Amino acid sequence: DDVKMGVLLGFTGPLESLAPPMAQGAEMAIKEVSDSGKLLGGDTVTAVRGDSTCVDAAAATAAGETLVTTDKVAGIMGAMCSGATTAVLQNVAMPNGVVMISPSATSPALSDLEDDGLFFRTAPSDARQGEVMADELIEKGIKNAAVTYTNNDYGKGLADSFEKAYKAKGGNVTISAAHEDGKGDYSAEVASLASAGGDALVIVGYIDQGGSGILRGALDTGAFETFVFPDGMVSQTLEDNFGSEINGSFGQLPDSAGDGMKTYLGMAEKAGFDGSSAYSGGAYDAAALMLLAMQAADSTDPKVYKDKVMEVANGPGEKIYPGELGKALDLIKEGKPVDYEGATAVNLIGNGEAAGTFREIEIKDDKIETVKYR
Amino acid sequence: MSSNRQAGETSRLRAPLFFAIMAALILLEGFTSGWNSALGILNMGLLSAIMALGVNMQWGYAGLFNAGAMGFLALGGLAPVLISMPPTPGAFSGGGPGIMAAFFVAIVAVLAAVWIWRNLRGKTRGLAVTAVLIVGFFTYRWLFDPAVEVIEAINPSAQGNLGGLGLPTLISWPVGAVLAAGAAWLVGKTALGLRSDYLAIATLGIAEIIVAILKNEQWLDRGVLNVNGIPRPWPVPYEIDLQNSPDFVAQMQSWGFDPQLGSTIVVKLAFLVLFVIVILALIWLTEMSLKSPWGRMMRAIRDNEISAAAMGKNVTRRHLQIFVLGSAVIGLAGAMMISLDGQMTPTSYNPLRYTFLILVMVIVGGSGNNWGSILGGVLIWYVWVKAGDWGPDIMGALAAPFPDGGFKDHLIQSAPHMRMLVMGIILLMVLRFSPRGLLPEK
Amino acid sequence: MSYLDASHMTGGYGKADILHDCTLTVEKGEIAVIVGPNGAGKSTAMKAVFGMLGLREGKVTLDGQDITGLSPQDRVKKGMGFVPQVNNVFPTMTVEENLEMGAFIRDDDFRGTMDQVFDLFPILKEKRRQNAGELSGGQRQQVAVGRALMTQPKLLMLDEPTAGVSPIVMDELFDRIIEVARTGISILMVEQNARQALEIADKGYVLVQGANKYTDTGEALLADPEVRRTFLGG
Amino acid sequence: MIRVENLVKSFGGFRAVDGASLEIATGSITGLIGPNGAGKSTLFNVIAGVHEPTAGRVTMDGEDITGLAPHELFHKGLLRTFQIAHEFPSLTVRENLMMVPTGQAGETLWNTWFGRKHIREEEAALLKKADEVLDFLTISHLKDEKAGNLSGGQKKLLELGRTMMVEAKIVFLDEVGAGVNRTLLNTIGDAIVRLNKERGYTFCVIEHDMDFIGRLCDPVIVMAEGKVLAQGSADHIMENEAVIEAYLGTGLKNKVKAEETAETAAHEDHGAQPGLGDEAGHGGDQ
Amino acid sequence: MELINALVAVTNYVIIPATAYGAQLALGALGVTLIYSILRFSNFAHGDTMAFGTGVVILITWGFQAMGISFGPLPTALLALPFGIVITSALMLGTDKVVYQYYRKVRAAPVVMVMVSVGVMFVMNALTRFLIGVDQINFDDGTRFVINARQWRDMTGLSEPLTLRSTQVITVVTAIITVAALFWFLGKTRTGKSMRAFSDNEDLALLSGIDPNKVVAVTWIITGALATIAGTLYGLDKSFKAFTYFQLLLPIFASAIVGGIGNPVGAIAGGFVISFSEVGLTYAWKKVATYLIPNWEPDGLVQLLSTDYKYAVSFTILILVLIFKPTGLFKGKIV
Ligand SMILES: Nc1ncnc2c1ncn2[C@@H]1O[C@H](COP(=O)(O)OP(=O)(O)OP(=O)(O)O)[C@@H](O)[C@H]1O
Ligand SMILES: Nc1ncnc2c1ncn2[C@@H]1O[C@H](COP(=O)(O)OP(=O)(O)OP(=O)(O)O)[C@@H](O)[C@H]1O
Ligand SMILES: CC(C)C[C@H](N)C(=O)O
Ligand SMILES: [Mg+2]
Ligand SMILES: [Mg+2]
Repeated sequence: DDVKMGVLLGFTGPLESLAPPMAQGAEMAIKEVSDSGKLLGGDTVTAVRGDSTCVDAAAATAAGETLVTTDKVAGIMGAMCSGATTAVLQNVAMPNGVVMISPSATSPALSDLEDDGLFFRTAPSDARQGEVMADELIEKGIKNAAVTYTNNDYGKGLADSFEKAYKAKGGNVTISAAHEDGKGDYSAEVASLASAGGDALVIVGYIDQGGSGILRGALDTGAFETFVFPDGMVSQTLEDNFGSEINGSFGQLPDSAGDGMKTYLGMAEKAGFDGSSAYSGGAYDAAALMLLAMQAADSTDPKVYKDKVMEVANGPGEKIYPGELGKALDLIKEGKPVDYEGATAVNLIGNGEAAGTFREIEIKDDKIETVKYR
Repeated sequence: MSSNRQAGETSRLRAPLFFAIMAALILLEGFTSGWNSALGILNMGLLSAIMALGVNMQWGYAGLFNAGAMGFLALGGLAPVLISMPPTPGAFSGGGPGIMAAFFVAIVAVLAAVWIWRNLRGKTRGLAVTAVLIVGFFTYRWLFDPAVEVIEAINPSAQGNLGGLGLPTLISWPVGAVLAAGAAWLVGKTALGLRSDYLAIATLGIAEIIVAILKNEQWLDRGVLNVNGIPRPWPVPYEIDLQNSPDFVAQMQSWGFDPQLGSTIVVKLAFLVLFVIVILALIWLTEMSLKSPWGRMMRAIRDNEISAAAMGKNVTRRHLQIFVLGSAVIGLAGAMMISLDGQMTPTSYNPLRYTFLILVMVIVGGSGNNWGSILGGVLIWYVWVKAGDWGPDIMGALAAPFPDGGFKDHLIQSAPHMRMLVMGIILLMVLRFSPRGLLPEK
Repeated sequence: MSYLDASHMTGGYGKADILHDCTLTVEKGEIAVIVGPNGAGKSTAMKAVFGMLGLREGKVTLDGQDITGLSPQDRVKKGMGFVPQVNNVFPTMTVEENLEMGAFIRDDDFRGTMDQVFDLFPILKEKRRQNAGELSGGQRQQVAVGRALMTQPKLLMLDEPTAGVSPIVMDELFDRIIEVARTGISILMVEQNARQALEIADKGYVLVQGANKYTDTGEALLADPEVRRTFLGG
Repeated sequence: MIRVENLVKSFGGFRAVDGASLEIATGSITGLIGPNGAGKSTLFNVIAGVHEPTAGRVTMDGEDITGLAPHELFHKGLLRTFQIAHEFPSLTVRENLMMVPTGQAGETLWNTWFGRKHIREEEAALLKKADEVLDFLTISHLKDEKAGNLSGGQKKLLELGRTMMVEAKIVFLDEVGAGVNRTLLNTIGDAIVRLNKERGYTFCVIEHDMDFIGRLCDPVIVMAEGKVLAQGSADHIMENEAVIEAYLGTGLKNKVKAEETAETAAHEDHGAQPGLGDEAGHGGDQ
Repeated sequence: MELINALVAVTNYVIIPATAYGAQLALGALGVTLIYSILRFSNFAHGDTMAFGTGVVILITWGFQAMGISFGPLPTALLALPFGIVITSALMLGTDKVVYQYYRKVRAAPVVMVMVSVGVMFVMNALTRFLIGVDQINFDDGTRFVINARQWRDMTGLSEPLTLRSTQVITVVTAIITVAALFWFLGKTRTGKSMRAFSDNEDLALLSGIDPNKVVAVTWIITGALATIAGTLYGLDKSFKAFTYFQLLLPIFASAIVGGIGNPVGAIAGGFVISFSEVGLTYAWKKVATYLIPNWEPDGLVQLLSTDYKYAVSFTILILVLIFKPTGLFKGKIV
């Protein structure tokens, strides 16, 4: 049989550049499983892409609808942005009883959303990242920070949770100003941030979106010297484009110790895409998790395998890293438990979201270096 | 003359023909991709048709180029949030008085400024107006900011806004229309004197402003944090409830349907019925007006404003009237859309989708013709959705002759952008081969 | 063969034909005037001669050359000039620039011609820096004729050049037209000030419903009581 | 009826109307003539509310109507036609007429939904009236044609026809004659006289055709350079030296035909201004 | 000293960026205004034309860089610019042949043309992404700064930094040259005047022997050039991303209209009005206030409006201008 899996990401629209490496990550997992021939006694798996556009709830719903009703997918890897994810979950997945595993929707609101046990995410809620970020600043002795965030639920959510945590720990946010993605000109935003001042600038944005523009502007005008980069900013691009100018800046992203990521990056490189791009690894994990759950439930029916997702993700059992999906399928078939770790050290808590281990990084000698995990 | 009559006859056949094609496409979608998807497209298509009707009233009847459909749509979408969401406990008592006082101050300041502007002359006028506005602004902020802070502090991850009145969602539809109409009235009062293309840009800007407000005023609608779980309008049921209802399951099984599939289809049909009722009512109202002296007067004004004024028609008033009415219809569609989606996401309003696509619908359908707007709305929405599906296939076919490798991959990666290409080409084709739209105004 | 020979023209704006087998000829240096009721197709015939209208039948020759297939701007190069009945100035260009545009196809120095036009219509000299769109109705008409004269055409076609101009300017205009004709330029014009126009015409056409109804010398038409009563206002 | 006092209208620095004062008596057909650019149309536009006057005052039956909007003036019974025809191109010729009367019940949205019967009756009456007007103007064969497709002259007729759809008090006609066939113009002249006599319309007519003016108008006001130059009966005006100099001129100087053909006398009648010598001087001669 | 610091802060954060941004908007607005006045429609495809042109320039720049060609201290993209202009103009001409020409022939109403341009916009939008993808691309090489913050501080000893990027200087210089050339062309040359005549009254232009095809072709070539120049300068100064160019359409139109659409001088003025108001009105004057008024540290940011409403500001200005001076700052053309 051929099992279909939806890959529902924002291929067009303001986050269009983040989507391809994510899709490629997910498709790599799908291909790995499919090629192994071990899923449910030799089923193949095909990825079906859908465009959630990231900003257009109606289009996202329509795309989800098509995946479910036309392509009859057994599950959806996605969606990408929290807004689109919520729309698809409520309008498509829940009515049709389809499982969704999002690699990147991080809005805290998704934690408590009614989901009939159908929704999971390999990304942590932003509530947690805010805490981590605040700790990091305080430890470095930075008591005054300016914050700018990309104006969507992710940016605002993370900025708010940071501000709250930071204040509680004795920090002071001089300004918390939104920036719109995809605008190109950020002179006005940079000017305001500079005027408010602060010892560091927290950029809750996307590296190939407004975040980059803000960073460029802040550097060029000499407004700030130290920057804090949450997940959306940490990538190869940051190192390539800004490396020498941001020595001493730091950041953090949902990630884990261990070799999962390294393996994954190697695999991605071989496949010809940038695995370090935000949430690419998470997408691989989301797809793999869903397929392993199917194997564990011995069914492609979402209503059945949805109950196995947590089990596969959290162990106990042998730890599974990227590239080992074939082995995992075998183990599950033999009835042995597995603990899927994947690229991002998957460990789902609560309602089915990543617990959130974070990797702290610092830019030293023009390179992103990992300082520690927490 | 005789050739005239012939043209008349073909155009009489045209509308049924195109509606038949539209129905056939939807049916085809149903048979090939399932009824869920077909009904999904039809529902959203009908919503788009209502939006197109509103734009058509302004553009088609009166020649007012409103490029701000997005704004009125978004404003209409605020209604379900304010009307049908449950109230946030403590929000109104905490911040309500402050906000109301702030708005009161703002209105008084503006009225005072207007009064001064009208009644004073000379240099003092400018100074006085500026002074009043500045004092007003700071008082407003002084009242407004703390109130907002209180509201936004209440359970920010799920609420943090005023919340709604907890009333039935159906009520929010007319309220959406009224909200949009109110904004349109304000806009119209200031911007309608402008030339047509300036009006377009002004409305384009106003739409951006409205969306910016919806995005940034968290106390009102949670801003970019989105509002989820907006209740469905009566009598649309929830799929889960249907699936859990033994009666429904039994009924479906007796008909040989999968209950789950059945539930999703029933829900969509329920929405469909609501939408069709609204559309029929709107069509009746608009057709009646268009076919009467009122419609004739509007066309006259569209043709030549100066002359219409010389013939005793109050052009400004009429423009305002149609601008407000058209915007109300757009607002209505906005409220309906939010109750269909079940969530309000201000970031999703972008001009390409909600202004230009709607304009395309009106033009493709045939401006000035209500049936054309309906046709355009559904057809274009169909294409917009399907183009996303066709994209990879088309691209695959296009890329096939190339050797495997970077370039081919690049092309295949680009498949999603086919939607834009297809949309553009369709629009160009229609404009080329049927420039007055598929169903031209008679 | 006549200098301009537009024969058996049949055609219209897409729907029913407006022109029905209409023939117009003008000799070198001759003034031909077309009169007729409103809506008779006079302007349409002019447009047809100038190639602004697709003809179903008939052909147009100029100086023995078949120009039926040429575009309007090619006809300009062949020496035809045209003043349309409406929209006959460049509204946001100055009067002077309007005249310059008239001389667009000329490579020689056109200052002299411009001075002549200014002599003819002194008000234009006064208003040379004003945009033509801000002129009064009659002033615009003068700009329009001036622009056509700037081309130094061999055949000048005028669609109601005197509509809305004051009597004094009308006389001037007719005077000038006579002079222009004397230099060997052929004139084809539509006029509703028909009596004055026919008076200076060598040849007159009465067009009714797109067809030639009467064709004769100007005097003969003026003398014909039937024509006077029905078409010249008694 | 209409009284214009010291009216000034300037565009930028240029005074198109420069302190004109005049009066239009009730029941008269007043002619307004003057050289091109004298400010006639501008004066009309100010009276009809298209332009704000720079200075001065317009009253109608003693009531100040300066600066009222066009549609308000229409309600007071003041109508006008345009020098360049302003038809409604996408309406049919008949609709162009039927739209004119104001206060039609069918122009209120509410009635279009809930007052259909009333509208039907009203429309039937309007239709009849429109057809009468079209007959009168000899263009009834065009009634279902889009007005945009009419010829120049036909549009002028339509323009006039619209003023006949309502009970007007005063009608301003800006060059109805330009581009209109003279036979037809006579018909229009008759219509104007009839409207004046039978319905008591007051007219103010701008026209360059002196035959027409002479036949119809009394008094005639002559404007030049934004001011009133002369006023009086048509005959009187036509002999006024200043008017001749500025406006009427002295007829064709290059009477080519006349010189070349022997029967000069036969044509002298048709010269623009018989009896005035060719030598009467003004510039522009070669 | 405090006063100088305040001045420097304003220059650094308001005047310099707004000037560069304004020049970019002005060039974009010029393209829009040209099409509007000569071909008589609002060209909604202009933003995407800019994106396309810039995309081409980037590809050629990469080619040059691969071949080891560079332009000394200036960005290589400037070398690639002429080639980009040629290709973009060729595309414009092609588009005109395939698409617009027909509508001119049938004398479509301006709004139909606007709609057609929306169609072209959709197509160009896709083309650009096919061509160069959706990623953010930095293609600025050469010397980055004329003065950077550190040099400035070392040089003056002031606490406020001041930086001037080479791209900002290049932008302004190129814009001035382009605008001057365009003015000379339209106002003084025969072709330029014939273009204005055509824009006024197409029929009459025909009757004067003006070749409409030539006018249209020249218009598109100039538009292609303007779009490519504007897009490249913008991309050099910020960075290239297909999506941002569509977003730019709004401020560009605002500039053209504030200045008076159809009027080239207006387009330029409009560009600066919009850029200065956007940056100036949302600037937080706290720092400047602190410098100017000793012993006062404002609590708030002394910001009239938060940057969230940056676009609202420019459109509010647009609307105010339109209400009080409906034809724009300079008299625009009414079609
Ligand atoms: N663009 C057009 N489309 C369709 N029909 C037209 C168009 N222009 C003119 N007509 C029709 O063609 C006929 C002849 O028009 P034309 O303009 O040639 O008349 P004319 O003899 O010049 O009249 P006038 O003296 O009033 O200017 C008229 O009946 C008119 O309705
Ligand atoms: N909008 C304007 N801007 C500048 N000048 C104008 C404007 N409108 C009219 N004028 C000038 O005002 C003067 C009077 O124009 P008006 O149209 O009133 O003349 P008129 O008496 O009607 O002439 P005609 O008999 O030629 O129609 C003219 O010189 C004209 O150039
Ligand atoms: C970075 C992203 C792709 C999405 C983001 N985390 C969100 O929730 O919207
Ligand atoms: Mg004519
Ligand atoms: Mg006049």
